[in-house]
Amino acid sequence: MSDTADGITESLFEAPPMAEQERMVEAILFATAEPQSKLQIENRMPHGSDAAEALQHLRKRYEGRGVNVVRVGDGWAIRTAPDLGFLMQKETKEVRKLSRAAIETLAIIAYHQPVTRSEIEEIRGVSVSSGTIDMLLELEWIRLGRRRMTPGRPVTFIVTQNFLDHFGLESARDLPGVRELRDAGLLDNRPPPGAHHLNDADEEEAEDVGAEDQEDMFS
Amino acid sequence: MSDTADGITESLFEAPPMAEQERMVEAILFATAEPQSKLQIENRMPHGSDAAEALQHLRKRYEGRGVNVVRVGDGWAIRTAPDLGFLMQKETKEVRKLSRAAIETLAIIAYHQPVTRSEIEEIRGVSVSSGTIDMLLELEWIRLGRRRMTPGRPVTFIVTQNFLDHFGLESARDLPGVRELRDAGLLDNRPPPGAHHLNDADEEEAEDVGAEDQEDMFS
Amino acid sequence: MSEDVADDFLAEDQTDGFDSTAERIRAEALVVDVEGYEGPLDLLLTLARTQKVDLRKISVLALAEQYLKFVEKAKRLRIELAADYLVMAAWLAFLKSRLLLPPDPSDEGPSGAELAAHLAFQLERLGAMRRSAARLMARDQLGRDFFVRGIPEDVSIKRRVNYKATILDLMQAYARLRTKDSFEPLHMRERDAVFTMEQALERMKALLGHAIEWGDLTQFLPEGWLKDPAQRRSATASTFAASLELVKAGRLEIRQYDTFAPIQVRSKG
Repeated sequence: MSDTADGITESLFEAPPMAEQERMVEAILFATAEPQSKLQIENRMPHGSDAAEALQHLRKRYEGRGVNVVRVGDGWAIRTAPDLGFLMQKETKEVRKLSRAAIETLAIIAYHQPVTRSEIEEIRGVSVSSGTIDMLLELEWIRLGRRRMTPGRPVTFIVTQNFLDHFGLESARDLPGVRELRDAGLLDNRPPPGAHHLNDADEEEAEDVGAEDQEDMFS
Repeated sequence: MSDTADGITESLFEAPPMAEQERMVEAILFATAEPQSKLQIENRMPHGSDAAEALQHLRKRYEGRGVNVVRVGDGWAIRTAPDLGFLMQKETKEVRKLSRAAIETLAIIAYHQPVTRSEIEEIRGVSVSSGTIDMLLELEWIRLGRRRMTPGRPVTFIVTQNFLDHFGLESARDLPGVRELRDAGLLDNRPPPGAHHLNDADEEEAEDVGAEDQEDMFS
Repeated sequence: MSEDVADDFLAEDQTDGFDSTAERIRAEALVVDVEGYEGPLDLLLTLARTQKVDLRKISVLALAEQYLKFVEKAKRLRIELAADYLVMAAWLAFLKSRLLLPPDPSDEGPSGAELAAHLAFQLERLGAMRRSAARLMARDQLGRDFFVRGIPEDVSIKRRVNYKATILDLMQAYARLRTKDSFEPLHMRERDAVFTMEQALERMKALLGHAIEWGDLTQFLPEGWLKDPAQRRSATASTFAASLELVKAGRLEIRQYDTFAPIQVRSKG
């Protein structure tokens, strides 16, 4: 306190030299938590100081430097030079496996599209969290299809071109059927005799429907 | 994001020019309140950069300015020039008033580090309250050093980077008058003759028991 | 007390400490502080200063006498001295006798001169640390004289998660589902007969306000779910479960007078 008082008293007689004023503005802009207006800066400086001029000098001094003196609203602040923004970011890449719920939901959508949420739940036998759907939407692997023309007009989900690209498919119809999966040894559980036949038929029907709609979608 | 990736890929072949590296160090130091080690800085810069050299250039550039590049232990930071403190009344933090015991204990740790509690007590001639030690630990001005390899393996205390930062010291070697004190033998750990010796042995024995108990507890 | 540790740095009033740390320091200070001295060494250092000589040329003998006088005076004034002061007094009395009497050749251990030299060293060291502490505290301090960046731009850590899924994962997932299907086929129609717990809870919550009197649980069953036995079963089960849930939440009371007697509920509070 007394320091400032002294400073002010002294400076009643003479403002500090411009180089000194520039130093002051530099320190103020560095240490304050918010951008400072010309007036705010001047109020901190010894009497008779010219913050505007000091700011101009300082601004010039920092031109092309790693940080710049910039206008923020009606205040001034020191900020990282725009081209060095990348230094302030650290990117961590993480490869994560898709959760079982997500991959199953995705598989159902791929095989049965367009498919409503309650149909997905029907097939999975458990409810599907909206988090799972949101994630697949965010990944841009699924998107909304046409509304189903049934009571409540539920939304349907379909797979996207991104999905096809990611999984290296020309179209969703290229996905192998259950019988092919079994032949390829991808089905570890052997269903009871007789049961699977019916199933396959069901599925093929479903696929057919899907395929038709799909042609609509991608054409 | 892709900027970074590109930057890194490019720089595998060539580090950016020194002027550019200096800008980067400038941006990094301006952006953070905590001192950054050479390694921390280098890790954020493109591959092949020489933070140490860039730091030297930068330090010189800011000599006599409103903010300075300062060395704090093994870190680097930008701080306002001490003569401009009077401009920062609003930023001034109420410093906790320290008791005389705390100040003396802190000084003894700084000048004699690594130092054990019983050595501090030997110097001050009174026991050191654990409250005093706790407070200095809380302020993060001191921390535990390595255990002394004497009977009882007592813990030692050393000062932290925060301590250096707070008092504007590059290292503990820059403590005021440290050389004179050393030359005068006042930083020696001079064992008391005879009578005291017996005392110390007692103490060490007592401490020993404590240490054993502790080992028991943690094993 | 003429100390060169600037008194500015002393906490004049330690009662403004709010935490246990300050409390503890205060408690200990009561024992240690004798008329403002922090222990016998501190007292000795102050007494030594009255000799107005370089600490290295101090007369330890004179100092010992001064200290013993101080202790005697304190005793006369019935000031209760902490044990350290008395221990120091005893030791100084011993030192005094060693310094005054001719050395006894049969006596082992350090000589009076050695002991005196060490005491002088201790005093000099303590004095030096006092001065150093004052010089340290007189330095420019962070947050008072110099300052850190006011608007730090923190490094933002962007975590990019790449989800890994192969066509194989996809096919296996589907295969798993279809296989499960073949074991436990589920059909839309069967699901029609399920009145879920969530539905029941929703319904019960809506009706809660009306259940002022004890009423049969069955009256809470949804309309249109009573004819088909499967539907009725499901609705009853979920409504009962929902009721228990509400009882647990303290919003409902439930009772049954006898085995298989009607279950009655009423809202609580």
